[in-house]
Amino acid sequence: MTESLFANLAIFVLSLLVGVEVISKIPSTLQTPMMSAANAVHGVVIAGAVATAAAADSWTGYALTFVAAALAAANVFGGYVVTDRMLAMFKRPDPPPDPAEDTGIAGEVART
Amino acid sequence: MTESLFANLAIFVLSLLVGVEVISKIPSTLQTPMMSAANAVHGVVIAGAVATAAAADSWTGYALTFVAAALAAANVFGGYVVTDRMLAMFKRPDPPPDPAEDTGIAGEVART
Amino acid sequence: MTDLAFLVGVTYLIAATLFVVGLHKMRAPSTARRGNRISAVGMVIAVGSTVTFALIDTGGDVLAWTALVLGAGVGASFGVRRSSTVKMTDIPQLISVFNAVGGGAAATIAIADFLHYRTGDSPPLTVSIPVVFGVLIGSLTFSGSLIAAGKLQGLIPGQPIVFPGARVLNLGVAGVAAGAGVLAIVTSSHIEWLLVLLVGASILGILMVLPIGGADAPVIVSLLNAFTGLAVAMAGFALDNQALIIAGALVGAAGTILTLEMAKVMNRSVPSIVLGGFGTSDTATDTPVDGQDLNDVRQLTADDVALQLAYAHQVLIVPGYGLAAAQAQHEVAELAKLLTAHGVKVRYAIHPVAGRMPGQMNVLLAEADVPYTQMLQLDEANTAFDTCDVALVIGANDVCNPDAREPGNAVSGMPILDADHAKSVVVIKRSMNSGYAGVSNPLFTDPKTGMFFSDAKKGLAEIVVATKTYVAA
Amino acid sequence: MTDLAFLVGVTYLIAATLFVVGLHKMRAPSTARRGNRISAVGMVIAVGSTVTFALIDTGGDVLAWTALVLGAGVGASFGVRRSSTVKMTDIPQLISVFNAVGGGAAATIAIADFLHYRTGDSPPLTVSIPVVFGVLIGSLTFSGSLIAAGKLQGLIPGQPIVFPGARVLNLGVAGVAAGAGVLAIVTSSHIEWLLVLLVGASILGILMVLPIGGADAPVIVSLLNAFTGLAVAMAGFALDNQALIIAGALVGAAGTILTLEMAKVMNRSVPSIVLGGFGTSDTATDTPVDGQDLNDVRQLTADDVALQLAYAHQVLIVPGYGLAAAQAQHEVAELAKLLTAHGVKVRYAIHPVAGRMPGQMNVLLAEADVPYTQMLQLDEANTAFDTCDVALVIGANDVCNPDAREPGNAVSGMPILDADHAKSVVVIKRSMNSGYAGVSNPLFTDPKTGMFFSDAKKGLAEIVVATKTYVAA
Ligand SMILES: NC(=O)c1ccc[n+]([C@@H]2O[C@H](COP(=O)([O-])OP(=O)(O)OC[C@H]3O[C@@H](n4cnc5c(N)ncnc54)[C@H](OP(=O)(O)O)[C@@H]3O)[C@@H](O)[C@H]2O)c1
Ligand SMILES: NC(=O)c1ccc[n+]([C@@H]2O[C@H](COP(=O)([O-])OP(=O)(O)OC[C@H]3O[C@@H](n4cnc5c(N)ncnc54)[C@H](OP(=O)(O)O)[C@@H]3O)[C@@H](O)[C@H]2O)c1
Repeated sequence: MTESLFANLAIFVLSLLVGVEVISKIPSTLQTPMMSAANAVHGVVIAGAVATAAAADSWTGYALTFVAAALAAANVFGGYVVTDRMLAMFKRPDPPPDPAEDTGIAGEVART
Repeated sequence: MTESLFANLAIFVLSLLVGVEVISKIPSTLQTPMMSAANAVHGVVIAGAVATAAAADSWTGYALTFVAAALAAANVFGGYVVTDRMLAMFKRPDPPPDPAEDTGIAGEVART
Repeated sequence: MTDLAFLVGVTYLIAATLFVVGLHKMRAPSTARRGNRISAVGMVIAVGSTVTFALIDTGGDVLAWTALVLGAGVGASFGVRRSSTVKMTDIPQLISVFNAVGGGAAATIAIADFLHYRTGDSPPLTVSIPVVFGVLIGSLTFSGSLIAAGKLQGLIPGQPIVFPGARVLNLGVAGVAAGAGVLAIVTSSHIEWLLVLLVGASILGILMVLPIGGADAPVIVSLLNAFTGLAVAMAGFALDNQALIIAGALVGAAGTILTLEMAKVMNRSVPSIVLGGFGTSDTATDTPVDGQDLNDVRQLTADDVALQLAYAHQVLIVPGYGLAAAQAQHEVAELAKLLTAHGVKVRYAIHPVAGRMPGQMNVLLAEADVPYTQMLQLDEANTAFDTCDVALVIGANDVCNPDAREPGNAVSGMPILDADHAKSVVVIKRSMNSGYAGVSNPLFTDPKTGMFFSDAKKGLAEIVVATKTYVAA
Repeated sequence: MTDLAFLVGVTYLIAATLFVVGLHKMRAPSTARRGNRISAVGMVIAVGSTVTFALIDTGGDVLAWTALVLGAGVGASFGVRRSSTVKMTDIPQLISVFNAVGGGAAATIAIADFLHYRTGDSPPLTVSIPVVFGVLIGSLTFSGSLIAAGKLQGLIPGQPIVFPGARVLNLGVAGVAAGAGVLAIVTSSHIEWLLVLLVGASILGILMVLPIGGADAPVIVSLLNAFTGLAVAMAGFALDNQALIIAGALVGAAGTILTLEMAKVMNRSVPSIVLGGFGTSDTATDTPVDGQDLNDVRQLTADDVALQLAYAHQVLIVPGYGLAAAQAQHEVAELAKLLTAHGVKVRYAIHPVAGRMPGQMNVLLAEADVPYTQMLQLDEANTAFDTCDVALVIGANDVCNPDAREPGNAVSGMPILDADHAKSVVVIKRSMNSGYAGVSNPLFTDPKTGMFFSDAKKGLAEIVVATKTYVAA
């Protein structure tokens, strides 16, 4: 018991540290997509719904399974789809119709 | 057995992830001190030397304990001291003798 | 731990790595989309191995699996449909809805786990404690997120909703919820306390979000995102499922940092937002604080603006909240394309907090096919203003208020876009009304500034028409 | 797991958090020192709780504790003494020595653990596998790091040491080590195989580092730093000690990323360095590849340089490897102070790979009390050159070679310091010899450049003396 509690605690603490570190220095441009991406990740709660289903053996259990599955699936599917849609819009410039508006525009600014 | 193996494996993998994330975006200015700081952290091997001492019950064990303790202590003490010495040298400017060479020098550059 | 469970654990670690790699790649626009997909692969692995394990290990009950599949079908179709059709300006409220369902799912799972023990022995503390926290955080997030979504959508008034005695009510409900939580742990088999907790926490969620102004809602959405992560991690402790613990903690921590960053760029503090201390609202614009005088102002027509733009070499567009409110992103992009084709160098100067959500302008403009290399961040933009002929300010106000450089007003100290350094300035907005911060803006009365009073969408459409005649000529 | 062991585990998690917070704070010069101290607090907690646990749990043997204390005393006094007296230019070799001892400690601990089992039952695979890896990586790191330190210290020639048949020997030794490792696992109680592995891996470490050029040694030190981390993590698996696993993995991963970054700024690839493919050496400077002609060059005296500096408004100093080699950091800082007091604005333009170690110039100048706000990074510096009167290049060559902008030579594509954009340039070096990359530098023959041929330390001292007369006047 303590063995697995310690394992879970260690996993929790280390994951918190990873979470803090992975997010630092996000440009403000991407804060909204980032929020959405993190939102999609907590859709992993659907794995919990699966575990609930595996343990369900009563009508209450089935009902809770249904509710948990519906909520979790909305989160996970919706989360990834909307993030992808949002990010699909962040495009590189089209192949330039004339060389003047070439890709280097952003880099060039500092010296204009 | 598998329980604790899994725990250790999870801890290992998550710590690797933390390590990767914590280091990214270090300015080149600080790469040498950073290397030194990481060097100090693996001095934690001295905790392993303590465990070795706790298990030692033969002359071979004592000898290995001595060697492990000496090597590990050199790492951990030396590592922290040299890192601290190096970082102690990274100073803010002295209180300016005249206002012209005020603290804002670095920030001012972009517009000079 | 069986060998099978060990294997499942290993797949969870692989999934965790993919989540982290995915989030890491979100740091740059060029890799962000791939990052999201890598994270999705991790999700498939985590869920797939959980299903496989459940099928092999417990076999399970046909009815339960049916409930799972039906539920998942309903949820997935709702989620996918809403996500594929949502307007880009409505994304914050959709994220908020997903936080709600995520938190709700975590609470439901925690309750189910508790009930499951109840039929056998009473659950140990290592289960009942995380169950209680899961229910508490999950249901608070559920109700709070729905309210936040309602505010953002305009279904619930954006003003802070406050009423006398709110503080006493808050404390009372919080006390009841806390008591119920403790009792649920102590008695450990009385589901009733858990239900009291559920209701109490849900009310608390509502009470927490109602007093928050609509403009602060994005910060609250981000905070509730972090909460959902924590609720999921708690459910993971209760179920002894490491995928939930890892991903939940990851989001909990990342969401917290993101929330702090968002609040920082907006000059707000998270505690003051949550405690409803300020109660700043979106509606500051309705009450012009100062009577900025129309006499000081040089007014322009669409034609004037078009002429000025067509003969400029470099134009910097400063989009603000008004552009988003008017949904004028496509019009501005069209104007920019027209000018670019005519040889004018057009770029966008984007302030981190332009609009009502960090990065909102970037998302909006991206929707209108503006390449991200044309969107300049604050520093780049401020270098560019020095050499630009026309700064075209559209529905923006606070983000280019030169008074921010002076002390003693509501925007003091906020870094701003130096639109006043451009050779000339054109501002499109509907009136002399102030913006979010409710302060007057001397830029509008600057002699080199011309004002074009119009709704952003309508005004831009007129300018496009007018520009076409100059460009064709 | 006993409750006590659980508590110890929790202290390890606290220590881990402090390590991470500490490393995180190393990202900025202003917080770096505090970061290192936070990490040290974590270390004290981890070691303290391990000792407490060992005392309570096993009580233990007086002789063993004596051995521990004696050993730790010897090691600590060596470490502290060397650390407090080392010259800043010698830090890489000291880090390398610490890598060696860390790796050696990990290998020793792994062996002791294996022996301990041998007296009882034979160790399970979950012990014997990490033991074998711990011994392998640990002893390879031990010997390799000592060789790297020797190269950096100049005790071992910096040139790549290669000999015929090296490849066959490498493969042979690697084969023996691998075989011994497998046998140690399979037989699981024959300490002999472990000793064979120890010797084989040690030889492999020597063979791996010998063929590496002195200039690439910093990258190898960084790589071996990561290896030590992994060896420590392996020892952690063998001992079931989470502090070792966490800290070891942290350093293993962080060190790997750091190594890749270092190699990247140096335009080198880690595999090619390790495989000794190029064998580039420090000694390229001894053989001027091209006869750059002294006739094209405008030579200056110390007096000329002093005059030019004293009448400048803005001076940018470009330090390079030669400054480090001559240990002239204090002289340059003195000159800068003198000029600053005289009203000249003096700053330093620091290239990421100036010198022979990333950040070496920053550390050196910091040693001479130069505040870090005066040290400009590449981009800032290049903006500043446009308005600077004199670029004073001291012992630098490749980092300001304008040919890097042209294709087809050894420095092509490397970002450089635009010293040639300054109004005038003064270069202090000993001859027309080329630098690390072995290519000629057109900056030296530019009409606006004057060359002052001298050792950097000696030359700067002369300039300081000369400047004093002008400044006093
Ligand atoms: N981005 C975030 O995360 C965030 C979140 C919360 C708060 N904030 C705050 O919001 C402010 C953002 O600055 P901002 O310059 O973007 O906006 P702003 O200062 O709020 O000004 C927006 C301006 O747009 C005009 N406008 C509104 N509707 C319009 C329409 N349909 N057509 C044309 N113009 C319209 C308004 O003037 P008229 O009424 O005269 O048209 C108003 O002055 C900052 O103070 C920031 O701190 C930001
Ligand atoms: N920083 C790193 O991590 C790292 C690591 C490995 C390699 N590198 C490489 O090293 C180079 C660094 O560029 P750099 O410009 O700093 O150095 P460099 O190109 O190697 O040139 C150094 C110059 O200093 C002069 N010099 C040597 N000793 C001197 C002394 N005692 N007094 C005065 N001058 C002296 C030499 O010319 P004389 O002989 O004529 O005096 C030489 O031309 C780059 O090519 C980089 O890629 C860097």
